[in-house]
Amino acid sequence: MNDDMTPLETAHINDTEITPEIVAEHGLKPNEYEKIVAHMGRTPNMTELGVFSVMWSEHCSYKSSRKWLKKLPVSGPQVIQGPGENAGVIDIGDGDAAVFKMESHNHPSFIEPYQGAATGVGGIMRDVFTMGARPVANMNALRFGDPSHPKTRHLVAGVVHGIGGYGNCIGVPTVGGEVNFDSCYNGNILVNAMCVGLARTDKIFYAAATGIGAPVVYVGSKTGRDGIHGATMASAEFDDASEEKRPTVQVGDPFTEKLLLEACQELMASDAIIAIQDMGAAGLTSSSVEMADKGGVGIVLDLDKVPCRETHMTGYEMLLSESQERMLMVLKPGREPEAEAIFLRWGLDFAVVGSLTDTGRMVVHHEGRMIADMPLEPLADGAPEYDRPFTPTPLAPQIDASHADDTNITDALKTLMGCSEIASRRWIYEQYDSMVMGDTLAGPGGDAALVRVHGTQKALAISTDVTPRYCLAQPVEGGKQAVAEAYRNISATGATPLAITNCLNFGNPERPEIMGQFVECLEGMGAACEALDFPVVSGNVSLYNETNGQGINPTPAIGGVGLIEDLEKAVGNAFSQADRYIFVLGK
Amino acid sequence: MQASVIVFPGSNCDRDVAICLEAATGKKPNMVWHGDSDLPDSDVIVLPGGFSYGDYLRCGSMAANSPIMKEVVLKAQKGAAVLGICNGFQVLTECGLLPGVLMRNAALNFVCRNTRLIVDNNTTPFTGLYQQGEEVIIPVAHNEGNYFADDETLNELSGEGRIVLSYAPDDNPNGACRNIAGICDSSGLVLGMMPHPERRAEAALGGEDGKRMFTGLVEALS
Amino acid sequence: MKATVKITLKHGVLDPQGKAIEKSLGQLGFSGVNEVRQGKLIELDIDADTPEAAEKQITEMCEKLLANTVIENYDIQLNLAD
Amino acid sequence: MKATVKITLKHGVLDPQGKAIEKSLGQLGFSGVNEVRQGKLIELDIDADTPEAAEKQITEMCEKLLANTVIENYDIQLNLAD
Ligand SMILES: Nc1ncnc2c1ncn2[C@@H]1O[C@H](COP(=O)(O)OP(=O)(O)O)[C@@H](O)[C@H]1O
Repeated sequence: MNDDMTPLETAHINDTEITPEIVAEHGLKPNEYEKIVAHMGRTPNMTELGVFSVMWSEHCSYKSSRKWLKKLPVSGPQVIQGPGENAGVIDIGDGDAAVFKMESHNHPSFIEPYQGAATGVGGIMRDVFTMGARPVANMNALRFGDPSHPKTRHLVAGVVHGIGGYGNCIGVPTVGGEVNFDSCYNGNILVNAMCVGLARTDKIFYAAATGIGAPVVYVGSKTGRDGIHGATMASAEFDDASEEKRPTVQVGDPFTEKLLLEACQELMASDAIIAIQDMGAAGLTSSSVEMADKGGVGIVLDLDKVPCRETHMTGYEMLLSESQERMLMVLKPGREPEAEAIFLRWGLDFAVVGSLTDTGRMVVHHEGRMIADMPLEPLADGAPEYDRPFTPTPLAPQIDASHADDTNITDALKTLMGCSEIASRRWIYEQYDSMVMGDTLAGPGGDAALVRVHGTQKALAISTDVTPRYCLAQPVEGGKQAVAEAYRNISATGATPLAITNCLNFGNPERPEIMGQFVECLEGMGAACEALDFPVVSGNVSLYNETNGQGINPTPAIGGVGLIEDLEKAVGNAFSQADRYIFVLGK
Repeated sequence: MQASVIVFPGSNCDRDVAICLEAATGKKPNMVWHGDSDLPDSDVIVLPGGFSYGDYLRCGSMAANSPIMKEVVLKAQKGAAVLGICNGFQVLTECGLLPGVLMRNAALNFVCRNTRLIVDNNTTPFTGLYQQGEEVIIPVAHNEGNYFADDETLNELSGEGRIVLSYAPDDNPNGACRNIAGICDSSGLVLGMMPHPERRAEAALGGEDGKRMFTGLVEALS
Repeated sequence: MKATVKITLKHGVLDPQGKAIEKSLGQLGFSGVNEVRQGKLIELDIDADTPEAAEKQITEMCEKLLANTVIENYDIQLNLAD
Repeated sequence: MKATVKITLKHGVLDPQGKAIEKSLGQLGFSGVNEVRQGKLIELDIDADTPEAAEKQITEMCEKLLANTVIENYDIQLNLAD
């Protein structure tokens, strides 16, 4: 295949010689590079190296975590789609399905809090609406550094504005979340966004591309040089220098996303779509590789057709760009005109950028030459999987409670009420539109949020929970507790807990003690999910949350979803009347 | 009674208000796309909340210039009732049907919460079912709801009873001049308001204070 | 032809953003900063045969869309170098 | 001393507002308008002994607060007439 490459006329990015430095800049280890060469049967060119680097990044490949994720319980009669798709899907009766997922946008939010958080919200909503669901609720789990740290204020303000700026504009209520402050997040904040959508069980859309010759279609916004290397950035430890590097930040455009949502819903009402996937991290690359790989086909792309916002973009840049508000679809052949009409009416770009082949390879053309030709299997399933060494977390020392008796209870209570951990979050959640769509039965301020299934008496209960301090002290118990807390919060509204998503935020997995936290938290989570019949249907892993060698506390955020059949039976958390009994349950 | 809801790209309370209108009128409202130049005959036209055109440039500015607004202005001149809620209020000031302008909230934050409102004028077709001076609870959700106009205009509005709704003095969420939450034109048929009556029109959603606006409208216009 | 339109709040119109910036600057330790006002800048490229034609067009854009003349002033600058 | 700070998006950074304004102008019948970009204008009055001192202070304000230097450029103009 290599011989087909057009002879080189002018300096082309692919003419650059691949040196060990270039390999390292792409975040690839020397042995990983050797594997790439073996898979290719030759030296990759720059474009191919770029594609491998993003597909094999921790963010896309889950290379350190896959082994452990496989152990989580993922099935149950309520599960329609477990992990592996854009989002998980559960059955909520009467032909209705809840579609949900949680995802991190930690590093981008540290660099540019407003846009980082905004694009995090935009990305997770696309994951949900690509499945055919209409997003009905957003949640977020935020972790910031010490309130007195000089950066914290700026980061909190930016992140909260960004979440609101995106969610409020698109018109999906933000119904809850959690916020903690701890110095371990000083240099590494966590911004985890969750989205829940509703679909009909017979109208779920998947990413697997089938049908040799079927057109591959690009829709949404134009491609710019946004966030190139974002995916690799999300997988590399931070140091002070990378803040200076200032990668081109992705800017969110919620207005366009709203149009994209409506246009997709309109096209989804027909049967023209074979497969659809959002262009998230590693944009065009990961979406085309994943779609083709899942369907067991090949794909050929013509980058000259890709709508671009900037001039002279190289193929490398187009493949790696993380411009927002874009989707890739495979349509039934011949259905392009009707799809195009819909997207144009909504003022969005639409372009046929390729087609499916039977080669099992991804072939990319640009400006009259073939710039990449690579086997799909090693890009996706064939990515490295590591069984990283780990050390168990030593038992935390007992807290010395001997002086507790000297404390005046009232003073202690006042201190507690005033501490940043417990203080009211109203100032945050009032900046989010929690009521739009007219189905929010219980918004922020309670245990779990309650969102009515539009037009029915049913409601979804949603909660995000984790207590990183517990996970640090005893990861197994902390993992269990996070799941149990989500379960309790959902139960407390009167709903039956059904399934969870998660966002596993940890430090550098190449350090055995961090890996130990990861392994043990997952063990606890898995055990709790098993015991409670509360399976995991989607999730996300964010590793390397470290700055200058200081890792964050293990923070496996859980997003739980439950169902209440009759919303008349829902209960709030207020003591609503005098002269009522108060019971304490449990032990 | 026939209602129409104008849908701009980026409107996001169009469905919510349509549900309230249908409940009050017993008929589905027409949903009219902003790009249309044809507006079916309607007794009331609603400009819904949301972020038309992403709220870019100035809230409501681009929507005010869309083709359908020419029709809305014509119909208003011919006596149709027009209700602008939130972003719809911003559109009404931008297109000149109502005076003044909605600026960025004084605290520079988006604010979504219940507010206590005082009905200052119950003689408009929108407020007939409220008592004069009654305090009601209706939520707001906006980033630019800080009503501003020069003193002359404000005096005129006060003097003519055109301040229809105001925030309770200790509950002004955005810094609006004279606690203004909603104003009407001199005919009383065009009302712009920042709070969202459609979000409080059902007991399950916390209360029904907003519902009377829609049922009252039906009573007044039929 | 490239042009820049400056849109500023009229005198006497409250400017919450300007006020907030002024306060923040004070908190950051910058003293002696007053009368902070925030406006908008719109840059565009317009096909026009003459500067006069360009200016006329842009004035119309300002009146119709770019500025809210109830509260804002605008000022058009053509970049004749291009 | 009066000063004006122009804050514009860096080249290549997506400008959703500019894009929307451009489209809207097209719909209003203005043709041949391209590359619309929206920026901010900040006007202020600063106590400073020399123009250099003023410029230095304002530069610091831009870096710290006024501009988001990750995605924005700034340009300072002093109005020496005052
Ligand atoms: N980032 C956030 N976004 C939206 N709502 C939030 C956020 N953080 C906290 N909340 C809401 O504030 C309330 C209190 O939060 P928290 O103290 O974390 O709850 P709890 O400890 O009871 O789980 C909850 O209802 C929660 O949904």
